[in-house]
Amino acid sequence: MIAESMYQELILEHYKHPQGRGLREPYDAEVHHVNPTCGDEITLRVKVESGKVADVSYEGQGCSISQAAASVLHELAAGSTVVDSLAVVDEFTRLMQGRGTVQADEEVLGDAVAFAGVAKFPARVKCALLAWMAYKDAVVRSS
Amino acid sequence: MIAESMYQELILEHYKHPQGRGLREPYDAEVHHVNPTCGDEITLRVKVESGKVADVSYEGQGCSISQAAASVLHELAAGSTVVDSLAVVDEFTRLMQGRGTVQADEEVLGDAVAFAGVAKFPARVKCALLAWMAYKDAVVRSS
Amino acid sequence: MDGLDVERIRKDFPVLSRELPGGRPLIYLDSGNSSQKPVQVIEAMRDHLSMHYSNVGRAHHALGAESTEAYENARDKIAAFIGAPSRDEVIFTKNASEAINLVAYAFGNPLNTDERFRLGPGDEIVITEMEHHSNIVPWQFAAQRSGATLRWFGVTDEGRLDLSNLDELVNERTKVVAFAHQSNVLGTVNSISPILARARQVGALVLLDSSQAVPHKPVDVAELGVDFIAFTGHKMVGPSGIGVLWGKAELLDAMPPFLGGGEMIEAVWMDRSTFAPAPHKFEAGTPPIVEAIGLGVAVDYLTDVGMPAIKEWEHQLTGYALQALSEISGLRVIGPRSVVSRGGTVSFTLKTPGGFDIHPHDVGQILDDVFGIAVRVGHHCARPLHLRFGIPATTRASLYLYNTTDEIDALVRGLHHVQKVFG
Amino acid sequence: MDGLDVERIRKDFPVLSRELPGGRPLIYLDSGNSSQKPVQVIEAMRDHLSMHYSNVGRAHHALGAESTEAYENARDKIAAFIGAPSRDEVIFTKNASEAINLVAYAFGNPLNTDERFRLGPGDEIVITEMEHHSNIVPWQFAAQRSGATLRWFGVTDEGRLDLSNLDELVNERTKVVAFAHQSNVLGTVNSISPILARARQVGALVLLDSSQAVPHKPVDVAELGVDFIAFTGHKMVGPSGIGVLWGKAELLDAMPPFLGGGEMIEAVWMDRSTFAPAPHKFEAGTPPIVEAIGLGVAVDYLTDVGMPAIKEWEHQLTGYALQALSEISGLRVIGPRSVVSRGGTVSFTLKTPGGFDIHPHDVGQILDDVFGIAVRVGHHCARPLHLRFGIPATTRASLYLYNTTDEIDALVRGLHHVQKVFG
Ligand SMILES: Cc1ncc(COP(=O)(O)O)c(C=O)c1O
Ligand SMILES: Cc1ncc(COP(=O)(O)O)c(C=O)c1O
Repeated sequence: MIAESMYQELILEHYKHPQGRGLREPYDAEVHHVNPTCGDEITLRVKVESGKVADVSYEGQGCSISQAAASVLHELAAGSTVVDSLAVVDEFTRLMQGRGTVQADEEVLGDAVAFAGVAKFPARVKCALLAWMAYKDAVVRSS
Repeated sequence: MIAESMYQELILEHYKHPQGRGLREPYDAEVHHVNPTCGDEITLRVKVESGKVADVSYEGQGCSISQAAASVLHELAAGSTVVDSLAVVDEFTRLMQGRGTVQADEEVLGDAVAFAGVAKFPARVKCALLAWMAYKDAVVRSS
Repeated sequence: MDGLDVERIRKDFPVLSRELPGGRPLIYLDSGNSSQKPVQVIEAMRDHLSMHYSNVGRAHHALGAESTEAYENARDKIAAFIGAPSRDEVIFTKNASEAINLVAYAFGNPLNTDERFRLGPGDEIVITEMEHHSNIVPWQFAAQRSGATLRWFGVTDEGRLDLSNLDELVNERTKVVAFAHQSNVLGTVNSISPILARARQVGALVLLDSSQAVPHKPVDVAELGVDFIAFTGHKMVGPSGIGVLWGKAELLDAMPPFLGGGEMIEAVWMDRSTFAPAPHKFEAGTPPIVEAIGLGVAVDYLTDVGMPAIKEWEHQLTGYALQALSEISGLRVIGPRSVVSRGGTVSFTLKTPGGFDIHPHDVGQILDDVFGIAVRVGHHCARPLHLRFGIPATTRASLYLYNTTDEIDALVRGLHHVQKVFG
Repeated sequence: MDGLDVERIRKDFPVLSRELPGGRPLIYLDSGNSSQKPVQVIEAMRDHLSMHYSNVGRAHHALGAESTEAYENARDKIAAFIGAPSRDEVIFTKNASEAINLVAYAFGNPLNTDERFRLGPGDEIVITEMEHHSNIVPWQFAAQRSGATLRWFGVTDEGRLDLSNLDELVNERTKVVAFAHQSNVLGTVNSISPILARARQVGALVLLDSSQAVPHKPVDVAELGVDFIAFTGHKMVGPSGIGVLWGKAELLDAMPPFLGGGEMIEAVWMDRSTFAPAPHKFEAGTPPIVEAIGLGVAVDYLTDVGMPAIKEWEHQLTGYALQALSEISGLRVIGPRSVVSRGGTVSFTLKTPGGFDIHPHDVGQILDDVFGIAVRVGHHCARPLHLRFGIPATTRASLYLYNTTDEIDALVRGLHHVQKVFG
């Protein structure tokens, strides 16, 4: 079973029970990202307070990978510092774009390491990255 | 030598010494036909007098086949009756479109029988027919 | 089931006996997206490229004659295949999308001189909510270029065209009505005559997007009575890179040219040009030569099997599939649930037994990776139709002459497994 | 002559060892019209069609991934081949003609919002008298659609661009200058920098028709500095049905879309759409998938032989041909008579020793039927250039990497024979 390795328990868990879902006030920036090849969408807001990520709230539709990725992102970023969270985004991006050949840094990634299996499926990498790219964009716009 | 059969002595003769070439007055109809795939052109005039073809005059540019065909047409049509000349046109068309499998009626065609070899070369059939189609068109318009 | 000899047919398609990585067999249920190719088509293309290739029309030497003859023969074959009154009504494009754009660009074109293709503010274009993007976006552009208004038929809950407002929608202001012969999502086969009759009443032209019809059943343009049909080679066991626009000779003559370039001209001066008659007027530049030849062989192949037999086979498969899928709890077919006026394209959504929505991408991924089953997931280039049904995406199984009931059984087993993974 | 191993190369092209009807060998001197294909390209296409084919982009299953990867890899290869700063600047079209039309339709398009592509009365488009129809007619259409004025550079008796009025011709009103990188009739290689510099001064965009350049020498778009280049697969040992537009990313972003349809969109509603970024914005519908893959392999092939080696080989052949042809009395080369800034395309007229004009069709027919020599005869889709020289047609021999001096010798013998027939 090739794909099943992609559908880790943890991903399914986040998919079925998304963390921090919903759009909340207040926020500094809101972005809307779309994956045109599959129609996955996310609207994402960030609230930054003196270098800390006060909230990441989002609403979206899409496959388990994209939705779970948003949920995991929320867990990792909310409460963290902007700088730290962007380091996690970079490491996650590196992992996803590594075509399955990159060794993930569990220290940095935490739960997000569960997505390692996705990197082998180029068509799904965009799903995993959708929320994370939206987050990066929102942080840039919030400053 | 496949092609040489196409370049009959008679065709070359007509090509080098075209009969009736030049545009003359008076005329009842003038037409301009073009073979767009090769750029051959002919301007052709007819003068009909009580059922007889008083003159076929023409000016054009093109390959030996198209020019010789115009010259032969002039010889056959000028001085003939409209009805007879159209019968020759029909027989010539039949021969040309026969892909080399049609037996020509020498009685009807006279010198034009020299073009029989052209029928085997689809790309050149249009050259042979250019003047003849122009003639048919001009006769129709003159009436 | 009887009909055609599907095992013999399957042997003609090399990829159908392929093993995918991990030892999975291939179960190809994505022909509505693009079909596979029989060895006859592949070898004909190879032979032409190896031994007979050169440019067409403009080359007068031996290879030029062979290529031109093969290319123009393909046109004859396609004309015969769709019952075109004249071979000159068959225009080769690169795909169905180009074919539709070609017609859309004729409307409201400053170069146009024909009243029927005049388009401006106050004029209307009518399409439908079930169109493929390729039959939506070109008309949006035409409307935006000209200031005309784009309008559309709705779709019923069952997935049929809602013709209740036909007389209001198609009216004296309507210049053209463009709609799908068969939906690439719902499978719905649209009935043409009411729309055509109304269009004729008001003097509007009618284009049929036959991309999903020509591959699957006998189509005769003379019988259809419409003005244009568009279809595409890669969906009918032909190669990529080739599509067809068929149009009535008289309309093709009246239309302005679209792409300018070599071979579509009669004479060129620096400041103006005159044009060749159709079809060449619309075939600027070197055409997809080997692709047209391949499509000609594809048409031979389909004709040999027999279009009525293909239609009947797909009809049986579709009935079987609708029945089998309806037995999966949590599966909802989007489109007609009976085989009446419907082709072998079945789109659906899937829930776990617990009522949790499983996203089509997840369905497709597991079907593919675990069972080698290729279906299409997403909006299938018909986003407005999905919006209409309030869903972002569906899973689509689309059947063709080489599919079997065993493959449908495998799909059903696969879907049960998907439900387990997400259960 | 040294350079590349022509005998080894010839073995890669199956048709070159073909015998024509009547036992004639094939002497193919018509590559400027369309080139032959090596077995590597043919087999790659066959392999893909047999075992890996499906639609690209939209298909998420195993075959879809293989097809998409092969298709997008081809884009990478072509980007590298022409030194494109980004792969997203490489747009697949069906041929060079479509590529040029794509750019021409961006000008004066009501959907356009960018000042640089605005076109209307008072604005000017500049082309040249030596263009292929595919770089004339699209601009005539653009001028006619918008009311802009079409102007052009003349050609000198030697077959070079007449730049004496450059500063007047390209002026503040000029929006775009489009010209041939290398003439398909004269062989002339145009010098780009003076025109480009003047265009930059006045803020006009520059499109280069590189259809006859990219197949024959190293081309680096970053070095060229122009805004767009167009070229075509079938002239560079690739398949029919595929062409390329390269454009600067920033301009492609600014341009309105051209063909509407599947895969060029971001989101579609019934009344409006948003679009994918380039290159997909300009690739509506199912692209020529296998054709792009074939072109990728063609580019590999040319790179393996080495573009500098190909250029040098053709340079030597051209020198040999010009010398040999100049010894035929009654033969007049139309175009530069020296190898300086000229490629391997030699067009000429022929008289009998007695001074009687032999029409190129007759020349071509006898060369072909008696000797199996394939040349092109006619105006080569460059009628205005022939009008400029006061001749209706020429005979054209065009050379490529697989040609030999023996073949040029055969041409010379053939031409002597033609003179005898008409003598
Ligand atoms: C200089 C030039 N431009 C454009 C073209 C058009 O290429 P295509 O016919 O592939 O569109 C050609 C060849 O036909 C050419 O030689
Ligand atoms: C109904 C319908 N119309 C148009 C198209 C467009 O065809 P192509 O992508 O070959 O242009 C398709 C398929 O993609 C289709 O299913």
